[in-house]
Amino acid sequence: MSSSTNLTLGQYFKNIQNAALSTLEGMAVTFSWLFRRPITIQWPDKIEKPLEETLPERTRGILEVETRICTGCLACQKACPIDTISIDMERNAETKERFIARFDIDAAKCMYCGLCVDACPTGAIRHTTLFAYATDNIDNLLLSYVDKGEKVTPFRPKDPQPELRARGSIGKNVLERNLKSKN
Amino acid sequence: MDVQSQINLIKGKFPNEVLENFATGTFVNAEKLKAICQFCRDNEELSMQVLTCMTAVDLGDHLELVYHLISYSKKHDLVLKVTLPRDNAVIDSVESVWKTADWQERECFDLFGVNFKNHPDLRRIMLPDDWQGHPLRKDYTPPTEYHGMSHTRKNPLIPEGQSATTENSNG
Amino acid sequence: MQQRKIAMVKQELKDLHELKQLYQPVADEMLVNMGPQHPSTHGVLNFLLVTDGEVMHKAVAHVGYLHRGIEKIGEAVEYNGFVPFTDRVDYLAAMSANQGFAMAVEKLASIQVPERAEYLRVIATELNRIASHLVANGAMAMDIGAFTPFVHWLKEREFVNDLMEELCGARLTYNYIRIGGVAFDCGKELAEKIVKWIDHFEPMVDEFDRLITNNEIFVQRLANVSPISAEEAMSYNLVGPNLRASGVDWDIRRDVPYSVYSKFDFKIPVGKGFRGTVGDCYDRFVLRILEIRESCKILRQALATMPEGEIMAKVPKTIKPPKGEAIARVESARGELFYYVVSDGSSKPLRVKIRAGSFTAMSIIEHLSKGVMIADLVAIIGSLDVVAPEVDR
Amino acid sequence: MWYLANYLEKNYAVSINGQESAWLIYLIVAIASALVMLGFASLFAGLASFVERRIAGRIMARVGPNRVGPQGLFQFVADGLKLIMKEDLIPNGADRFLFKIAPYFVFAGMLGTFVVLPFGANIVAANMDVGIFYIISITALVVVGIILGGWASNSKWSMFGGLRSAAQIVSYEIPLALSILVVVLLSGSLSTQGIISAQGGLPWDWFIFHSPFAFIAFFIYFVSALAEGNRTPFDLPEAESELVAGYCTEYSGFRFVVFFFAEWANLWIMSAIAVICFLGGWRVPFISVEESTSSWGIILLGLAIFMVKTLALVVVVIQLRWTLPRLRLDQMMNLCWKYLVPGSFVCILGTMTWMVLIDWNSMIGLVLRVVVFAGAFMLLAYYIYRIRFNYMIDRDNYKKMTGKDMWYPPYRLP
Repeated sequence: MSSSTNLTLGQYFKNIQNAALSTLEGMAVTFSWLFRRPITIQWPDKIEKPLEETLPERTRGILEVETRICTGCLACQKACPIDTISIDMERNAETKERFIARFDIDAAKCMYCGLCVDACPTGAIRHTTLFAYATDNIDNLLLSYVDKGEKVTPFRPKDPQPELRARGSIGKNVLERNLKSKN
Repeated sequence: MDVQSQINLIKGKFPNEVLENFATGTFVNAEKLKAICQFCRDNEELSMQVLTCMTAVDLGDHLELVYHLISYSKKHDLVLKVTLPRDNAVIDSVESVWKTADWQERECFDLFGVNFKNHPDLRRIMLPDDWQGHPLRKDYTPPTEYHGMSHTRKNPLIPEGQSATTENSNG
Repeated sequence: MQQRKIAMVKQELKDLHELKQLYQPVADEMLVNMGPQHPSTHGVLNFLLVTDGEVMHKAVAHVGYLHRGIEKIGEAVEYNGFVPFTDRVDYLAAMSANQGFAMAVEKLASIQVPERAEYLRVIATELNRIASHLVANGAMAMDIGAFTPFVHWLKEREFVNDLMEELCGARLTYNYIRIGGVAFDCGKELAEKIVKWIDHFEPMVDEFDRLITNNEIFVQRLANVSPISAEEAMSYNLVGPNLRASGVDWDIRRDVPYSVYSKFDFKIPVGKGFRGTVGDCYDRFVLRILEIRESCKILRQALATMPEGEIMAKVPKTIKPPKGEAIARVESARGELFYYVVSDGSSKPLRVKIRAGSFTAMSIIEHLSKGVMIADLVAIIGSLDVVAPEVDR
Repeated sequence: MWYLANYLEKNYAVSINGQESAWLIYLIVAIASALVMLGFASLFAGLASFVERRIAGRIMARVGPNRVGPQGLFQFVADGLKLIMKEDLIPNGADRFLFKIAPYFVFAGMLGTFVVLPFGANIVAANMDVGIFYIISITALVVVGIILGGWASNSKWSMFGGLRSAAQIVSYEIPLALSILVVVLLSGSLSTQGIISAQGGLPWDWFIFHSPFAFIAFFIYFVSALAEGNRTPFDLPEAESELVAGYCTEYSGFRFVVFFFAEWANLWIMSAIAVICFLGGWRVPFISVEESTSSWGIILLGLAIFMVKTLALVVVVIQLRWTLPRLRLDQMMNLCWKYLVPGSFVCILGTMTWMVLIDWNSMIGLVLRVVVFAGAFMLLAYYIYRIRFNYMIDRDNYKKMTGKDMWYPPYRLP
């Protein structure tokens, strides 16, 4: 089938033979795929365990803050290249002790690079394996891990290690609360 | 063939064009750049077949054009630099020497405002044709809207009380 | 009246003949807008085709739809913070983009990367190169009309994405390489998983050869289509598989050795005109498949001989390299990725210049598109593996 | 259907207010058979679209539609309803009248061929004695429809698609007609029933194994039928990757349904004609032509055999679509004029000399036919061996890598 005009007779039949053989070969390959296992994961309903549990341990989903072991050192806020985390530390005038008044992460702006998780000394801020959180209103993606008016005393490494909540649970609660309240 | 002997070779052919040099290459007079590039490519010992990258750097008071040349057969490379004034930076196009300069110079014109004489088709490559200003210059202030379409969003991280919207300058 | 009609007919015949050879715009040309919303322009690119029927006289390219100003961001973000942005320069081969920038800054700040970190970087880059070549060849086969190879190559790429997710946490924009080393370590069982995948993958590459590479229709569609000579390739500064397909034997991993590539033995495939002239679309396609095989070889050697040890050098929190400039060349999937970083001593670079392979590959399309049919333009774009984010940065 | 008409006329020849009522019965039966054909065609087109997407899914290691109805059987109903509810807009600047009627040319061309396609011994809408000639001529209507569609939608891409299909279908009619001419030579009659009754039930009695030339003629017919139906590797008119969607770029809503209805129904036509001409239609082995219309059981058996052969060919056509890439315009024309047309001339000459030298029923004729059949069988065996070879390579590696074994036969739906 070569379109060049000077086509020798041998080349002519060679083309036919090539075409026939390679088509047969191709058909054999595609027919053999009919007997192989399809690899589609039929998320979200036809899978045994929800996908969050099966993802590998280092997967970088949305960010989550375990405020019990957060020392309020603002390392994550400085490490983030695009200022996605903003923390307000307030000082109680008389008792001279600081507390965290606001800890917001803008999940819509976060690019999941993981630099904040590297910078955190105690591992308070960490990635969950949550990935499916599409919303119709972008403000729902503002995750605030310290409620309005709540005063969180920063954790000092000398204190006894409090028992930590499971990874992924905090993020999921905040997301659900956002979805219910904002829209 | 190391950088110093390459510079001497060029100095031999263009005695007063080669200005002071630095570790990986040399500064060159702006008017003679095209001739030097032609020489670098055609000379057998140098045989710089490829212009890897041609870009500009804004050093505050003046612009600096940087030409990275490399030769695949001889496995050596050279850097030519040219200093240009900030306001009307004009230089000859080396498109006739290496065809790749066509698009690289168009990008340099688009982002830095350097004008290239007898370039076949000098128009903006990255930005829309009616864009004001050249973004990569240090004194460039990014506009907050284009044809009436604003491209800044109220930063939710700042509670209502404090300052108003901030541009997404580096977002 | 009669003479004028005969003269017109004679003129018509001459035009037709002339059109095919000299492409004089005698016939009335038609302006067709191909893109930016077109199924086979691999991202957001736009071609203004000046065609007469199916045969094109010129294809003027309009780019810039995906221009995010990454180089301007480079001047506003610290060194460590800019690494995730280099992922976004070419999200199909993000690892080599990371490595390029990291090497440039390490040269500037003269940081010595530990041995094991270099091995991990080579493993991650080669896995990424295989995944990128799979997408490149798959998209090209789909443009020619064969849909099945595209889906199967993406299936293999899914396995690579899963491995990368275990290694560095993300499937596409990894941010795995830090300045001075690597973010995570590769455990024993992950290394075995990679080797098991390669054992499964190599026979599959032969199977795709039988399905599509040797298919006569595929060969006829690609052989002798827009061959690029070595001088043209060098003058337009084509890099990577596009350059080697034109017969120029130049590969950064071997000719400008960086990282630990000098420790592995692997061949650099060069275009030999497998089923047509040297440097045609078919050569570029086959070259990518040969490179996939070479990358598998490198991966096996790297995984076998990886030494124990540190994965990150001692690097201060915010890196402040001394005043000066540095360049870094990396062999990405789309050819030589060139970084030029100028620092003024502060914690933010003064200038970051990234010269990517697709940018120059895109500039040659206008030159190649004379007298080519639309179906072939689609094949040329696919064979040059042009990806929009890299062109526009 | 005409046997039905004669049967009705003899028993219930009631005269309505005096005139002879035969034409009324013919009219009613004709409308009834037309509706049956339309019903069958639409049902087959819908199911073929569903089956094709399932087979395509399994070829590409994915699943295919399995959510609408049991195992996704009602997918085509869902698609049809969706497209009918969609607004079928007409682009401005389009030639409104031509734009509207284009799909119905294609539809008429497609449904017209169903009139002559037999399903059983005497189950045929109209047993014309120029059946095959009628089929070849009516498919030309399809090309008119596509060109109209391409031209009227006032968009450059669809114009490309329309002109490409004009070149393709018109030039592939010639090898199609010539390869069928071979069959007409062998059977001596143009009517579809005549051709089938000239063949025998056993495989070596079919026309395809009559001589190596007839064997080649079958492949020439098959390739040009692919081109007639715009199937890969000839789907240039609606080449997704180049022309966005070719001639039906601007169509949406119900008109789009009609275009795609014709394409999938064409699958049946293409394979049915191949089975009629080359693969011995509804002939039941070891039963002569006279007995085959004796009892309903044999007729239904003939119908079943015809269905099985046609569906096998339909599966082959579907599989071809997901294996081969697409031809370029000049290569497609090149293939037609430099390979298929001379090839079909050679086949006609070869068959004629073969028929003159060797009589059909003579011993040598039978032996040679069995030899050709054996050759074809060897080819099939080689094909199955290659399939098994491809499967075996990856079985152990896959098991080692994923822990699950790879065997997942097509009848086991995920």
